[in-house]
Amino acid sequence: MYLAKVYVTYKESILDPKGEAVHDALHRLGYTNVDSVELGKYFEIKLIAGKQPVEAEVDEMCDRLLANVNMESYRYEITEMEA
Amino acid sequence: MYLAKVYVTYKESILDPKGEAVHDALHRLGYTNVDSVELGKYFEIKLIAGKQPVEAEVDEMCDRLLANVNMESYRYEITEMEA
Amino acid sequence: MLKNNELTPEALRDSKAYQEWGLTDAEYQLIADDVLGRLPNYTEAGLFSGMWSEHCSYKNSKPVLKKFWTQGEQVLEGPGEGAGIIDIGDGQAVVFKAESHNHPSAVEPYEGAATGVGGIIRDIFSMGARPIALLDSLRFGEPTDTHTKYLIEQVVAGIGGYGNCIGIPTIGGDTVFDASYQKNPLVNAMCVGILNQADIQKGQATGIGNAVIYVGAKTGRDGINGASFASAEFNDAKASQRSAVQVGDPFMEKLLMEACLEVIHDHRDVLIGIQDMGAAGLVSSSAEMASKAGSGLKMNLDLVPQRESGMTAFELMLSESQERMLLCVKAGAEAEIVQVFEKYGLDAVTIGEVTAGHQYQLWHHDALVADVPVDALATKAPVYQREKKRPSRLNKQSHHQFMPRIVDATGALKKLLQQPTIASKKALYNTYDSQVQTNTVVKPGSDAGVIRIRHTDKALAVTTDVNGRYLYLNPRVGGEIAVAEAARNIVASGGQPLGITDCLNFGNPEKPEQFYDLDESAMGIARACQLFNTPVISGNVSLNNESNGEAIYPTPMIGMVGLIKHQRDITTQDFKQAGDAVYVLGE
Amino acid sequence: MKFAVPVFPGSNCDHDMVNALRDILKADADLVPATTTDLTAYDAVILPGGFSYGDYLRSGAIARFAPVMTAVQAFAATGKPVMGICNGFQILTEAGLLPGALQANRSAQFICETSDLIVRNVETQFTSDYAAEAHLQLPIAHGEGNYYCDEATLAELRANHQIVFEYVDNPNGSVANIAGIINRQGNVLGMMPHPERAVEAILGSTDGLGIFKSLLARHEEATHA
Ligand SMILES: Nc1ncnc2c1ncn2[C@@H]1O[C@H](COP(=O)(O)OP(=O)(O)O)[C@@H](O)[C@H]1O
Repeated sequence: MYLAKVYVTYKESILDPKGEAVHDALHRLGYTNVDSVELGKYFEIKLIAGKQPVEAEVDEMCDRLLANVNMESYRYEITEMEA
Repeated sequence: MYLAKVYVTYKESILDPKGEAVHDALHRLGYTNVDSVELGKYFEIKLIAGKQPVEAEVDEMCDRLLANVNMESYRYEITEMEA
Repeated sequence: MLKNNELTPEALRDSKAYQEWGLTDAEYQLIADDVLGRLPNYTEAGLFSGMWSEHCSYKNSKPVLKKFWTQGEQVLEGPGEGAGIIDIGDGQAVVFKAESHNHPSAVEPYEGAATGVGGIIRDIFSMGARPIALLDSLRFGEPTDTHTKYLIEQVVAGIGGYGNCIGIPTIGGDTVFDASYQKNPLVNAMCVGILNQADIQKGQATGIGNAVIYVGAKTGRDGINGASFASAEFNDAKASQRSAVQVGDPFMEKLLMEACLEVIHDHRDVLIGIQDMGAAGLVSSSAEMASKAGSGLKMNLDLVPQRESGMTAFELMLSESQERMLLCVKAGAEAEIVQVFEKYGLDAVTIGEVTAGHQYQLWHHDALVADVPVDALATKAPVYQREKKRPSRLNKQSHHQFMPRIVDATGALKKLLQQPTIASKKALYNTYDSQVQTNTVVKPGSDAGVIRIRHTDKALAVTTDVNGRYLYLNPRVGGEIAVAEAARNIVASGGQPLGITDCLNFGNPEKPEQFYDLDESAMGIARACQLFNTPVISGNVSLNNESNGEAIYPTPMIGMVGLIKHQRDITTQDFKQAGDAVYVLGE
Repeated sequence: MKFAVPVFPGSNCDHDMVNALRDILKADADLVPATTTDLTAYDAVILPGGFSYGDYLRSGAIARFAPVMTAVQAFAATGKPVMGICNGFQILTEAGLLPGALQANRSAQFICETSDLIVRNVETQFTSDYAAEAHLQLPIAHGEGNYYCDEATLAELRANHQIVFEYVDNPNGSVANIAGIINRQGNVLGMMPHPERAVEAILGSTDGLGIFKSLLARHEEATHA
């Protein structure tokens, strides 16, 4: 079994309204030393080896479903889990 | 400036409808080797040192706002950024 | 074995662990001595703790609820079922009910509010009705501190998140800010549905051998024994008591709603009863269905769809996982029903059957884990006539009428309009989809929300109201005023008041002064309802709204529905054009 | 003229659309399940609003893989009209039938209100019934209606008159006030506002009728030509 941790965030140039909202909320709570907040998605996917190498497969899932590459970028780490 | 990467996920026993929906979608796309999907939040927070040590401050933010400790758990990594 | 951390019956008796679940020593004794004639095992004691909680048994409020006016020729179904039903002519009827989710919302405001909405929607469609409108009645502390702001933001987002996604318009509600609710916010949701009278369903399980089918979401360990939690008082020391958080899944509920309505409409010949799994989950829905029908029931818990492994019988029976329903179906027709749910991608599993006699029997891992009289669970909870004492605060009041001296009328008006309670709630209700289903004639912002009834000339006006401050000053008159205000809102929208639902939000009934408030306000509501001919057809009780011993204002939320016979009669509150005359009516 | 309205699990404006088409416009309309693989019997397809698959990942992200979307792709390729309203618009962008993407509103909140729109292109088969630069009042109800595209795409949209509807007071932060766009070929339209909620005076506005009337008129012309 493998564990893929996938991180999806907005691309640089794109405004992140939810991150902004969290930033503002933190400021209201007094954390005015917070400079910026980005809010992305974090997936933990457990999978067994399929037809392709795990890496290629996770990459494909990101491209097809997990991220919208028009506005988001992704990265991932894959580790083998102990049974 | 510091960069805090915060990961928030549901605790065990808490329903994760979003993760379920992604799991089911991946299966329909043919990735039947996917065993489980959890969908959490991922924050990238840039901040300068405040009143407390950065670590303590990020911890407090998680407790107070970023996670709901009744149903979510969090972890974070803090790195110092180059100016 | 699974039960290794479950106490033996003797150990349970000696440790009094049942107290943690809300059972008193006297109640435990009653179960052991009178009901069973033996010590209840761990699972059985758990079943009783859920069913005998205030939330399920109304043990403290029954004598009060008896005072309500529940009659009227328009009433097709009064209090008792999932929701009440009122005739609106042409073979149609309106179904409505309100539900509180105060404690869950205080702990987890987004999900607490969302699951409150989800629960009340299930109450409506389980009656066979299609939900057509939602309302929300909210009470918070003054919106000055960050925590209250956070609560408001999250509660409102949770209500919108659920209602918007499932596609039921939120067309009204009321919002009050007062320090009295600072630590104990109130989140009450109301749902209105419409049905053809031929489709009216009952939550019952009759006919020996008929199947009990579980449908919807899988059972997990969320909200175990939430009913007792909801019935308990809050205090900071108990902050750890927080297993009751559930996450709502409006997408699942949308599918569940469509599937259940399809079964009700197209398979009514084989559907015997249907009920949602709300407070005290599987035990409450199944025991009530059997008890109402005078039947026995047996279930095999191994068959219950489970989200987690290793769940005990106690956990399976008392879990309050959301988006689940229980059906009773004619023996032999199981496959026909299962097929409908499969089409929507939902679990539907036969987990038991109706039996002769009156026993409620649960099997788990080939062992009989509970064997109790079904009526003992569902209807035999002790009823308490609480002591009533006029609160000292009522004696302290001065008899002088407060006469405001206004020097600067404009300034005073501006100040009033700045009060959060009086100011527009647009920022809040604009986050609710108020128009989905395309029947909303009057959106939030007027006196009552108005929904037209498609293919007829009729419409329904709906409102929620109560001013806790009036009840604090005089619970009986305050109760009357709440009903009268609701009626005015209906009439001002062009409607004839038909009936009400309520959420009785009060403090601890074991305190005589709190019980006084509850009892007196119920009498006020009853009197007003009789005068307006608006019977109480459903409702909900939320007691122990206290934090660290301090109770909220007595706040019996009134949800009223009125009928507008002709759509041309619909009126809104705004001035229409310059030059129109303005009249003041009444005393 | 026969309309197909695909129903995805979680769609919730599907009935509203069919009611508008049947009751008000007296057109032929069918709800078709997301499992449908053949739409050739229809003259137009309208993807309705709602929360397909809960919108739990991103709006429209999961729906775009439903079987009916393969049929919608094929249908659009024949040049027949396809329209996506709200969640339908989100699905069309996720499916690549329209450029850009729809992001969370700038306020990070769901917004339900009446929006003022300007019709910027009346030369389309969806808008020919409107006067040039007409102002419309149409309801919006969305959490993710903030249209985003990069500079190059925006330049292209402008050059080809693909921006069909603009907000007067941009409620959600959309690039260039965009409320609705059309594809280059002129047969796939996506918009966040809900025309099907504005077809009866009693519900507050009839400004949405023009879209359906335009389509019906164009079809009438084509079949009688
Ligand atoms: N929580 C809420 N949800 C939906 N609508 C609300 C809510 N609170 C207030 N409203 C709406 O705002 C309008 C004004 O409400 P309110 O301030 O209680 O006025 P009033 O006391 O005059 O009835 C009503 O149309 C009401 O339905």
